Amino acid sequence: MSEGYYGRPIVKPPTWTDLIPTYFFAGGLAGAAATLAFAERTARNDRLARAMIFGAAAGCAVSAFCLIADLKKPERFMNMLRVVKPTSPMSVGVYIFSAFSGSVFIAAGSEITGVARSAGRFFEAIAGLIGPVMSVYTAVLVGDTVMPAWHLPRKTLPGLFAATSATSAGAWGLLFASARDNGSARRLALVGGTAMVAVLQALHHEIGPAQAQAYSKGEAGALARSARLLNVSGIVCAALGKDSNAISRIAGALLLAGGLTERFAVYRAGCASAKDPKYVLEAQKSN
Amino acid sequence: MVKTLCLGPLTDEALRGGIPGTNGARVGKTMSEHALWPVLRQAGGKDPLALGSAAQSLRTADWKARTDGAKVVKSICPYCAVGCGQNVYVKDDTIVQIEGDPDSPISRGRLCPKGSASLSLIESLLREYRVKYRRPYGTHWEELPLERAMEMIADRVLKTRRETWEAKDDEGNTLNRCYGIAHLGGATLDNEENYLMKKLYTALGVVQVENQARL
Amino acid sequence: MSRACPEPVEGFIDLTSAAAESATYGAEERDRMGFFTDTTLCIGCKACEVACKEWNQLPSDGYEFTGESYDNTKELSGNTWRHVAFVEQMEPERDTGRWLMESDVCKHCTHAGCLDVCPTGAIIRTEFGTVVIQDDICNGCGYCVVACPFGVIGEKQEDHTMGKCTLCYDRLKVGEQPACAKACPTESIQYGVVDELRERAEKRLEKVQQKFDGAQLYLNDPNDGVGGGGSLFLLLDKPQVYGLPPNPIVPTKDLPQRWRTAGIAAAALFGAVVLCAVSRR
Amino acid sequence: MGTSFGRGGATTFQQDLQNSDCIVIMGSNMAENHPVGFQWVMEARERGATVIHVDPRFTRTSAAATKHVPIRAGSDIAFLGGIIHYILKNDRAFKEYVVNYTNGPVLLRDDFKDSEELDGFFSGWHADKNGYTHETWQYKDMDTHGEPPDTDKTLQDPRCVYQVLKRHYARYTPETVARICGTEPQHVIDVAEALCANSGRERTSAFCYSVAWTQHTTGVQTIRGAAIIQLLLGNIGRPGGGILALRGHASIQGSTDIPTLFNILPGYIPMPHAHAHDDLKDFIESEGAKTGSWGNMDKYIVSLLKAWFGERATEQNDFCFDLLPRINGDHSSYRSIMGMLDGTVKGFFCIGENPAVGSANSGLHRRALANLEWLVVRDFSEIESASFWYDAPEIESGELHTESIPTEVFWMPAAAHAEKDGSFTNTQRLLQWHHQAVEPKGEAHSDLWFYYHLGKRIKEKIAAQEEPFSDPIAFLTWNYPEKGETADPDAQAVLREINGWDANGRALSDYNGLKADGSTACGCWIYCGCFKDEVNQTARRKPGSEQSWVAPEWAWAWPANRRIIYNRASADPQGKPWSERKKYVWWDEEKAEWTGHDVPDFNKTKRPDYTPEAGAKAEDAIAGWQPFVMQEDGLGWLFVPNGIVDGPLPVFYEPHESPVKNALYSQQANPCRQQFPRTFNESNPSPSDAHGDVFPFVLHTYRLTEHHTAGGMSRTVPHLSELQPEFFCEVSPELAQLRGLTHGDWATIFTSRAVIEARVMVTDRVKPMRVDGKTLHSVGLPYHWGSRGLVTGDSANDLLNITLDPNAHIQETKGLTCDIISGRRPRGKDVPDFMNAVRTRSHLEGQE
Repeated sequence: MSEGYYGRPIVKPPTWTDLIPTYFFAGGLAGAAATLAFAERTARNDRLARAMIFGAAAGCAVSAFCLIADLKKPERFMNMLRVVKPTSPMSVGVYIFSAFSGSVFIAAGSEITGVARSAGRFFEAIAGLIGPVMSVYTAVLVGDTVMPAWHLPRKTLPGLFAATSATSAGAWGLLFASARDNGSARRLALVGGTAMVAVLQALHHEIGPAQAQAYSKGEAGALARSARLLNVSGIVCAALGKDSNAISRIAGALLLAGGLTERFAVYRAGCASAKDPKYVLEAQKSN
Repeated sequence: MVKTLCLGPLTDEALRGGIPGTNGARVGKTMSEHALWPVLRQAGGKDPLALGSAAQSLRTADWKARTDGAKVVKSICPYCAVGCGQNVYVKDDTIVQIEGDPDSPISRGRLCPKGSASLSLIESLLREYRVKYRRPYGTHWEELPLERAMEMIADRVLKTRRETWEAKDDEGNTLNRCYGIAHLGGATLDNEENYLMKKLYTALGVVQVENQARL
Repeated sequence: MSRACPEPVEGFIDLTSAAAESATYGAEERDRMGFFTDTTLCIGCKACEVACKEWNQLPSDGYEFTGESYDNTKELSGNTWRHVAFVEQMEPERDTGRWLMESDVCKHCTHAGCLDVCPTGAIIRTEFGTVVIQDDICNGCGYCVVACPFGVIGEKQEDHTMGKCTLCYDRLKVGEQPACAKACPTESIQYGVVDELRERAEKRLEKVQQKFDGAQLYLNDPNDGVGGGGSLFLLLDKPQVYGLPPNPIVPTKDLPQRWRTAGIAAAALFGAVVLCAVSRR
Repeated sequence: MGTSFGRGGATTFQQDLQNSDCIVIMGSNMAENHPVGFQWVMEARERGATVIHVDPRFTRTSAAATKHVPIRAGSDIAFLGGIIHYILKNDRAFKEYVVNYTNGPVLLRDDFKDSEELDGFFSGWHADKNGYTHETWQYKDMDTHGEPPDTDKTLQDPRCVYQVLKRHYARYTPETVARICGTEPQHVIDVAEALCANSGRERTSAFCYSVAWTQHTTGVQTIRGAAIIQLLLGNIGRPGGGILALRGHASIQGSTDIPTLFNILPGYIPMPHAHAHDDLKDFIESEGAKTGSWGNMDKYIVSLLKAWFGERATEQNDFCFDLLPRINGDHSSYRSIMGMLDGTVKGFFCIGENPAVGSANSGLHRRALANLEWLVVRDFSEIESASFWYDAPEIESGELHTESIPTEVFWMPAAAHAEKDGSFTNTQRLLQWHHQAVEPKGEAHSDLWFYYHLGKRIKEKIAAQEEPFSDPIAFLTWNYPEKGETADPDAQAVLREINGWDANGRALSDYNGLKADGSTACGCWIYCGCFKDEVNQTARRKPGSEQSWVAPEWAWAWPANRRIIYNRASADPQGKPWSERKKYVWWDEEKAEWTGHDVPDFNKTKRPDYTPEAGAKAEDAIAGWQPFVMQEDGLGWLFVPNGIVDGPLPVFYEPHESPVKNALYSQQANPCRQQFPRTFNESNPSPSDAHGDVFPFVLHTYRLTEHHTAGGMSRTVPHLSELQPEFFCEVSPELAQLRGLTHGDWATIFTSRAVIEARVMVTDRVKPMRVDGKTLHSVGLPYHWGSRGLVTGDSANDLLNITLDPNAHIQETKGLTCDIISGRRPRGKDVPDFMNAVRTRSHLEGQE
């Protein structure tokens, strides 16, 4: 007989669809992008700031779609605003996302239309300040579940989410701003990309080899390997393509793909750690 | 002021969604309290984390067992011969629930999975309510009014009885019977039904009357 | 009144004990009610499964033969709120042995992960200390599903909300006991005030320990990772044999630290962005 | 049980099991099939009782028992014999009980020869008639009917029943029994010792059985085995004792009491026989008894005839006795099926029963249904017995063709229990009324409605035209008040007729009020009292919590509301309780009457020392210390001189189909068993025959908790169907290996009757047996499936053979032979080819 009860899962894997890792990606990107936009605006690099606030807006739009579409009853999305629940990272997250995306949309709208510039700048600043929280809160959200692969990396998962967000935001800048303007984005991409590799290493270490199998085996493992390949090549391109728009764009595209793939890798690892009861049993043995 | 704080899309469904038996009867206090945006109820202080009463919906507050106020009809489980007591709950001429009768000294209110499924047995989607007729050598079912079916069956009984009547055996002993008709069934039926069946069959001379007791 | 005294958990989660949550009903608060499922009395008839579905008008979960002993229900799900597990443990000579049967159900935890994480307030603690999903509120976000250490909650395929045992909240309100406990032919499922059930469970364990090898109580300890269950179990083998987690912990237990770590990560991210933006000049 | 104690019903009631010190469940899977009744076994177990489950399989009952003993299907008589051997050899019988309450001391005729002397036959065997004559089984010097027989109260006389029994069971040693049953000798000793240790003055033991005892060619004799044990140990008529028959349908006891059975009239009055009974007087003389309760046969039959023919039944016309049809042999359902196949039976009513999947050899039944002129099926949904003409497996295989089936089919919707008033008689003889909650929908009606209106129509038609022998119909009383728009007959009025009334038309209060002069009418004498005081006693529902554990005010039990019958035996011969612990009914000297927790099953004021005068009649002939009032001698019968066709004592025979030879006698199977050799009902050869090895495995069928019988009331219910969705076979890992069966995959199972397929459940709970040094594998099949419903599957009953117990005409389903192979079964035209090959292999072509 298989482990546990006929090898059946002890905890249930998520009922979520792939919209959720997509949301993690888009939301993370949006958060870091808004912060970069704010920083660039402050540094008077309006061109990159413009690209980044649009990036944040695009990320918010995708996020909003994913969040609502993934609900089994999307028409009841507004029920999210019924209560404020500090015990629920999703409830907290909904308010973070609402404040953040509201600010981003106002800022981006003002940027496009030129209307109410000062208000636009103000909300851009707000968005920039909330941005990092937007990028990272999803790590709390998934950490606050019983999926061992998400629950156990208490220290490293937020770091991974932060690094991935930084990389994706930087990649966005590489992709949509010219080589002349995208220096900050390039640096962010390089810092983020490198951090991702390091944090992943730390994550495996934090949860130990038995639990790390959730990340290294099966579909999650394949995705993680692809993500690493994409990221490393993206980093190389980003480092080499300082003066080339084309190479920058390739770097941006590779790193965006890498970030997205990494999100899926993490997501699948969580699912895998629920589907096979050995992870739960192993985790609760050591507890 | 309170009205503007009612979040339309949030509570509309809750307000509409009555469950059978509650008939939308709502106490004023509940209404005003539960119609309030839960966030404000949270802020009211009793349940700041919205883990209890503050998050309760109007429907939940009104939600009550559908058997509440239903007529209780005493019955006995139709499956095996343990003879568990059943309470049949009826509202508006519809059975809303069947469960164990705690008064029964045999079953003490308990039921097995079959007994627990009695209502699903009665309400099964596979149950049919019209007579179906298949003519000799027919390839499909036909509709047949109940009255007509009863008439036809009575005719068949008498015809077969006439044709297969056995007055005496070869040795001249009295038989007084109709050997062309047989019957099967009874162990799932009521005593009264078995009694009328046996009485009628015996009068008709039908002796081949049997039920599950032997099966 | 049920006042279990769980070990304090950090941060604001301190406030979330079943008793505190029930107390939000003020004068309407009732004794905390729950189940004691004594597997030494279970005959595996599945009356609980059927009685539950009949009362709660839940559809079948499909007609699939599993070959897993007599268990074709497989697990608790959105539409199956009682599930009887079957485990065959025959002795080597096979004249005798054990056939473990256990009716599983929502644990109505003292620290309920599903309740904590529900973003809409669809899940509430009731005045009876039980945990109930309000299906008129639930928007199917699915967070509760992954926050339950027991894998209890699932999606109801027809109305797309999440489903689990309500401990027959509607019946409790009119003074009736839950449908499963009422149907159970052998009193394997007992319903009552949780504190009393805990005492009963302790006594029962003492009685059966000599007779049944490996007998143990499950979720009777208010100091365990979920603050003890509103549903207690007397098992004859390790919890995992029945598909139960051996050492369940409410995921929100270390939520404050998670926020703290996330705060550091966010600050680092902010710093990194600013640094990247500034380092050009 | 009727033959041992006098009445065919369970001797006790389910709640009484809580008082048992030891419960042996054998031939029953009580936890699975009677879960709610099983609470009383659990109750006893928790109070410290030993619960033993003797069964071929380790089931949910075994799991809840304190001990499980695996024995080979069909070896029950040997196992019970081993227990009797142990009791007698170690002198563990409850002597005072045996000497006073049983026929143990009675001397038998000198010319009686036991099966031990005649190698499996008793004296009186007639090979030409395949049956026994019973003269030699009689008591010594009983030529004058009714005189008390010679006895030896010391139980030492070699001709006394006790000594005969001792010799009869001398060879049933633990070792021999274990070899036959495929179990360990120690198991036999353990069970016997548990029973002995838990019997006597202070303690009592109970037996529970169901159809795994009755559905054998030796079914009645198996129950006899338990009866002998319980009489020897003094467990009948006492709290916590008895034999509880667990029946499988809501009113199966009721449909025997008020029989939809060919051989009896209501209240176990025999159907008149063509040869024996010319008139009422002859009938009463030959079927009644001089002594015991059957001494009042005249009162019972006359009251029945008055209930049926009313004013037209007069003393002058023998109360219309001549109008009753006569039987002259077996007319049981299997005989009727043969009649349908042969074309002698043309019309068939199938009411709440589903022979097309539910009866043994259901394929033969479907062929029979396809050869009728007309068929009426009444059920909740379109069951297989109504749909066979287009979806039977024989249509698929091309053996039957829809266009060539002449049967005219009327399918009619029936009302469910909550849609009609009426009473069920449960397994403990308790009549419980169920009230109508709602009107049935559409054209659905109760069967009471159907038969009432059918009868009304027939009576009208008879009045209008010439019919042969129309008097019984014309004279038949058929006046029941009609209710409502649908003109439903009043069920209470029918119950009142069953109860009966006196000369003034008042409801009778018990059967002692019945008269033979035609002044009383009573539809079923044993039910007399169920409408006492013009009150529907069966609808009484005083909560159990508000009365004693016996709960006498909940519903109504026959006879006369007694819950434990023969309860006079719960007191010693002097009328005092055997012990304080087992107090139940006793003689109150002050009030000069029997009293206690239950209605005494005895003449209330008959003193314990009452000695009948010579020539006393009926119940007056029963002495004050004789508890078995239905018996002519008032005694429990260890040895049965009358009323059983296949022997006065149980003998171990192999099942009709068995892979092993009878280890005790050269007679392989019950010589009296009833057989129907014909095409499609061939028998698998057994070892003494040639090719006895073609079907090497034991096959047995059974039920699961989650379904009901052939599934007509459970395969339509989603909440039940999902719990056991597919037909499966249970096999041991050893058999799986031998035949290459894969768990969860498919297997094909076949006998000489049919081939079917099922999912494979390989389980350690099934253990191969060592029988006589040979390994014996078994295939277990739950028989709930058919071609219709939410979940479908092949019908296990297709595999069975129709061979019957000679007493009860019940088929053998619990021990046959079969073979099993891996993979799915042949389909379509390949089925007949496959079956022909099987028949050829077992050389069955010539069997007809």
